[in-house]
Amino acid sequence: MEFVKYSADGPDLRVKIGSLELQNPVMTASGTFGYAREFESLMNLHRLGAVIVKGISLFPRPGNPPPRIVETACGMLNAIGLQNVGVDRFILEKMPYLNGLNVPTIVNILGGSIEEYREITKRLEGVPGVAGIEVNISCPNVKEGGVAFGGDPKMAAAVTQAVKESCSVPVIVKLSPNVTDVAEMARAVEGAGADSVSLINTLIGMAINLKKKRPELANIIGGLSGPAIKPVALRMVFEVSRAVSIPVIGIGGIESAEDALEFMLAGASAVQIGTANFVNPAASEDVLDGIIDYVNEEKLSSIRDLIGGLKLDWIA
Amino acid sequence: MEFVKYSADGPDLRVKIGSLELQNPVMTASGTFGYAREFESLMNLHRLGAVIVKGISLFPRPGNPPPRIVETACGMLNAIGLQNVGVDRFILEKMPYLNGLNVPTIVNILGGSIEEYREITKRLEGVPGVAGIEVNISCPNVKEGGVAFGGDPKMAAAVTQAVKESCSVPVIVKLSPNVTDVAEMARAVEGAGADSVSLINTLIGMAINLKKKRPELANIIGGLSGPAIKPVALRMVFEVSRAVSIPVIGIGGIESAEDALEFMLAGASAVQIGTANFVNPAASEDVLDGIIDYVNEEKLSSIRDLIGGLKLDWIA
Amino acid sequence: MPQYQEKTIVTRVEQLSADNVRLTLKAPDIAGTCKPGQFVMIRTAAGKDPLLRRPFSIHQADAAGSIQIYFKIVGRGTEILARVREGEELSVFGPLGKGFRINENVPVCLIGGGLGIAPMLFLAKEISRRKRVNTDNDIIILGGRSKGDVEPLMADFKQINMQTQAATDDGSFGEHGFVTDVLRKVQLSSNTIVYACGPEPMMGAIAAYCNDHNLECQVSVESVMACGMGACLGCNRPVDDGKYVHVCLDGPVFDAKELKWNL
Amino acid sequence: MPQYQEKTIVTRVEQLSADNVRLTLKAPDIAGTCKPGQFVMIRTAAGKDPLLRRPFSIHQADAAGSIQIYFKIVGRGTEILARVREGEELSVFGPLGKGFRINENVPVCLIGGGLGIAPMLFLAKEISRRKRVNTDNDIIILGGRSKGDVEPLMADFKQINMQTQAATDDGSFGEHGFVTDVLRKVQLSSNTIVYACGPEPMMGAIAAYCNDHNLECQVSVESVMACGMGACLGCNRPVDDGKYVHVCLDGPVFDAKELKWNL
Ligand SMILES: Cc1cc2nc3c(=O)[nH]c(=O)nc-3n(C[C@H](O)[C@H](O)[C@H](O)COP(=O)(O)OP(=O)(O)OC[C@H]3O[C@@H](n4cnc5c(N)ncnc54)[C@H](O)[C@@H]3O)c2cc1C
Ligand SMILES: Cc1cc2nc3c(=O)[nH]c(=O)nc-3n(C[C@H](O)[C@H](O)[C@H](O)COP(=O)(O)OP(=O)(O)OC[C@H]3O[C@@H](n4cnc5c(N)ncnc54)[C@H](O)[C@@H]3O)c2cc1C
Ligand SMILES: Cc1cc2nc3c(=O)[nH]c(=O)nc-3n(C[C@H](O)[C@H](O)[C@H](O)COP(=O)(O)O)c2cc1C
Ligand SMILES: Cc1cc2nc3c(=O)[nH]c(=O)nc-3n(C[C@H](O)[C@H](O)[C@H](O)COP(=O)(O)O)c2cc1C
Ligand code: FES
Ligand code: FES
Repeated sequence: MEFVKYSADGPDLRVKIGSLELQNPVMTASGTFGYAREFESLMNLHRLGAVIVKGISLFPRPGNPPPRIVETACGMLNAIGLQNVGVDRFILEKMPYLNGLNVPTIVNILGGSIEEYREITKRLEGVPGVAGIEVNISCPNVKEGGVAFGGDPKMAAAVTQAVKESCSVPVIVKLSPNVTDVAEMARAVEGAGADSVSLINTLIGMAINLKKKRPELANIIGGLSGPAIKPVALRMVFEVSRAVSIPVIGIGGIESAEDALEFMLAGASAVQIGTANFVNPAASEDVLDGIIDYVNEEKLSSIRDLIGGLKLDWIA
Repeated sequence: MEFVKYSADGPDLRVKIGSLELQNPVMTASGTFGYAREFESLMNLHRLGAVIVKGISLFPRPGNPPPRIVETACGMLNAIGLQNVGVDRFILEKMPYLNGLNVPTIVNILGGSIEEYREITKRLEGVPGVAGIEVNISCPNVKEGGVAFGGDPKMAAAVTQAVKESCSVPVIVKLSPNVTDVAEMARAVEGAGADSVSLINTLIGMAINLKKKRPELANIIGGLSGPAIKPVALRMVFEVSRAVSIPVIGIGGIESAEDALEFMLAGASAVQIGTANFVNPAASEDVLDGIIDYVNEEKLSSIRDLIGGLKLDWIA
Repeated sequence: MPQYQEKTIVTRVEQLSADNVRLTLKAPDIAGTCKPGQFVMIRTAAGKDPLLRRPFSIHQADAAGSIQIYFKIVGRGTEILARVREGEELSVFGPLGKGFRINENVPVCLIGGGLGIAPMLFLAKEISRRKRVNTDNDIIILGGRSKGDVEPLMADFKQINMQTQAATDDGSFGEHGFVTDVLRKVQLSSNTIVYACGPEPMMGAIAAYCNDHNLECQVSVESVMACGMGACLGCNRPVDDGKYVHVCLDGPVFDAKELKWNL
Repeated sequence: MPQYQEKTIVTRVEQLSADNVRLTLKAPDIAGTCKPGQFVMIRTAAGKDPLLRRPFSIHQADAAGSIQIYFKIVGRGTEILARVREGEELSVFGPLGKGFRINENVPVCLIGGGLGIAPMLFLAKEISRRKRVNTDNDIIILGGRSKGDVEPLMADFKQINMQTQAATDDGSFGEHGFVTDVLRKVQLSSNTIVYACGPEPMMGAIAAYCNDHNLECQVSVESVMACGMGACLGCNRPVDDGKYVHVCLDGPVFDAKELKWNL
């Protein structure tokens, strides 16, 4: 990676995701930050490294019936069912505001077929403000959705290739943790041209209401997120970052700067804040502040010096 | 399942795991209950449905260097490294005490090869007090250990078959959650003759010490257990119990009778208490008491009426 | 719509009954902007469990910068909250959602059942402050399981210049019966706005009553919530045409006719 | 070895310094059976986070059925514990582990550094109770970073019929320096047993000193622990021959010579 010498105030926090340079490694995770505007009075949006918006499909989706969420031990399950306004209305209604922030917008997309992924990508290509595409091949909520793609290296590679062929912005493939070998998946999408991988999406889980003798979620199963999954996410980021040479974006249970820095030590070039946005709507800004403090205290010449810096020469 | 009419005091809690009838569905999970004796002054061991002992290998294993454990959000990671005295000393030193409890002992075994599994099983066959064998094909801690078996249906089936051929007691195969399709694994071992499957073993995870820039565990990665993993465990038990017709044993984050009953609703015939034993050394007895209360309050004619009783006719 | 995340100081803890607690919080930004029917999200635990914030209606707000919440201990979050001490900090954000729409010129009927009483005090005060016309026809009906749910709040409502009636399921305070029994007995002029908050069956019954009698009815409903501010899409509720509204953004106050009632 | 899980009542909370707290717990079963050097496992959170219990040395135990723990706030568990109020319940189990071995007929030197002072009070009292011979040569050395770590405990140690010396890193109380500096200055007869508890480097240095001077040395060491009672095998510590001991079962008190010291 090459960076022009840094001049602005404060430490050098810039990281690169393919050809996209971020002013800092803190992004917001898809589906946990709305379309950013929801947070405008609760934090300073302009300070974000990037905004990743709620997953967008070709056509509008109403999503699942309620209940869609339930709290679990140090986490939550969600089965939103990928409710969204569809790519056309997204471009019309949401992109103008996002384009007005001086922060890159990365659009998270999902489809039921390779052709759908390709078509959404084409419609996003050239839209002002769209700085990157994150391909959700791992969403566990919708039966006809990403599940098949995220569990099979060949299918994941095919989706990646279709998206890459249809746009000029960097393509991030978001990996599912619900697989036997996540490194294999990462290598497959890297081979198909992905500029970056982000992980983890949610773990598939379930909760039951004993009194009602029914699942807590109308969808029966849902995606587990939050601090509970952080150990699994860290392990997978560590594995994947040693398996591929494209930048890895760490996601899963990140609540604090310490959490974010641990992911970077494990090999992540950047991080996404998900469920923590619900607990603390200024979480992403707080994480950024903590990273700035850390870089200053540790006198790092840039945050990039930390990436993959985990020491493994263990002495008991 | 056939049960002789129940006559003893209290509700009918008996469940069957293959040919093995348990007085109640509450067992202790391997590696979390020592060899039972450790708990003798902290609870009434005689009340347990079964005791499952720490994983036993053919030869003694010293285990991993410290640190072996670290707490995580609502859970813990362990990398004990399968420390144990080996099957021969186990039979000599531990089985006499276990045989003296009037509770079935199920021996958890692990091996580095199919032949090793077979040999351990042979040595356990006929030992007084050994009521069943639980085959650990999923331990994530030891590189040459169960990992390969637990992630591949063919290998898992081969191990199952080898163990089945070498003993007359029921064989429970303990499944790994670190797979893309746990139902496929369950079907594979059922096809190979398993009398039951138990799940889940730990999720592979990692924790990092930011100050030291090192993994928290000497082994780098470890197994995640505790309440944090309960949603994943419940989902997998639900999936597996609909995929196979042998009894399923639920494990993962069970702390209370409510937790245990949820697993039974999802399809488990019995449950194992793991990490909760550390938090409350009388956890298994407390779970049993809560189950008794529930069966009485709900006026169930037997606990078996609950198994798989989850209602799916959701109305919002 | 301004929203604030504040580190509030607990200035008063009132145990109003065995299970019901009222907290006064110093939250100047929220107090200065909130409207009746809006709510706040409060972090209950210092640790990560329970993880999510809990939503609570704003029970009162004053010019001195305090807000109050009034809640029942029903689970782990409210249990922790009930143990808070005066002087301690609570992280609160809000004000959230769309509140009650007030019309200064028409009579009103406010109905609060159980913890649904919480937002009604703020609403009653605001209406009585803004009211241009005579309030002889205005009425407040408060209900609950038993005395402890209603009686401790009567003094606050009595300070408002509206007649207040009470009903309890067990008859231990006020009329023996439901708030809907009281509602059926009072005479409401056709331009009355009915405001209701309480258990679903109660609001459903009131919605049906108002529908039958052609009265405007605004209800404040609940839902599970992760974020409380439109980010998670977890708080959906079906509306009649097969679509969903989101309780935290589109509500919690809705025109009763908009919603689908499962009775 | 009898062990008990007790719902103890907190009868006294003493904030001995900014970070150091002492709790008195009504735990009759544990108090009635415990020995110096043993420890208890305490549940700190009501919820599931932090999940695991925390180990604490028994600081004192009395015939009336009380035990004390003395701890420093270093993380989430101890932070929660420090906020406990008198009259509240804490779940405690113990007594756990192997304690100090006492010989009634020889002189002793007790060394506590920082929170390592905790088990020394119980040990000193028990030794002085059982001692058959003259205690002129017995000595207690207490050390800490600064005054707050040592001074608040002096009164308790002074009640014991042994000479007590103090040292602090910053010189704010007692001698300016480490406990090992004091140790090097005192004259110990060759049959003295040295008992030590404190930070690893301190115990390592004392172990080396005792090795050089051919003195018996018993140390109480720490380790991460999940269960505290031999069930998880998580608390291993290497011993010289490449094997492991388990701190909760084989310790926490060991003969210093048994252990491997990383200095
Ligand atoms: C907009 C809004 C405003 C609210 N205002 C108030 C208020 O002013 N006063 C007040 O006491 N409560 C209010 N609630 C409900 C309050 O948020 C819940 O009681 C609280 O979240 C329960 O948290 P807990 O951790 O104690 O219970 P949990 O442990 O989460 O749940 C325990 C039990 O309580 C029930 N429960 C949980 N959430 C709700 C809910 N939202 N409604 C009904 N039952 C629930 C569950 O069925 C469960 O069995 C409001 C809810 C919303 C959405
Ligand atoms: C047998 C035994 C007896 C003990 N007796 C006492 C005692 O009498 N008084 C007392 O104050 N402490 C004692 N400890 C240490 C005490 O258990 C820890 O301080 C406590 O577990 C920390 O919990 P926490 O949740 O506050 O910290 P955590 O959040 O778990 O950790 C916070 C920080 O504290 C450090 N820490 C955690 N555990 C330990 C540990 N075991 N030793 C040193 N540092 C640690 C960690 O490095 C971490 O950075 C004893 C430990 C053992 C094993
Ligand atoms: C309510 C909710 C909605 C989500 N929606 C999406 C989505 O639309 N697309 C996607 O790729 N991931 C989605 N996710 C997954 C998150 O982006 C993230 O990968 C996951 O929650 C793990 O991170 P966390 O533990 O920080 O939340 C969603 C997560 C939550 C909690
Ligand atoms: C410290 C520890 C040691 C374990 N050792 C074993 C083992 O030897 N064999 C095995 O099959 N599972 C082992 N397990 C896994 C548990 O038996 C159980 O499957 C897992 O912890 C999930 O259950 P829980 O969340 O209730 O702990 C171990 C778990 C822990 C925490
Ligand atoms: S609670 Fe998150 S959108 Fe309403
Ligand atoms: S702490 Fe579990 S064996 Fe020692």
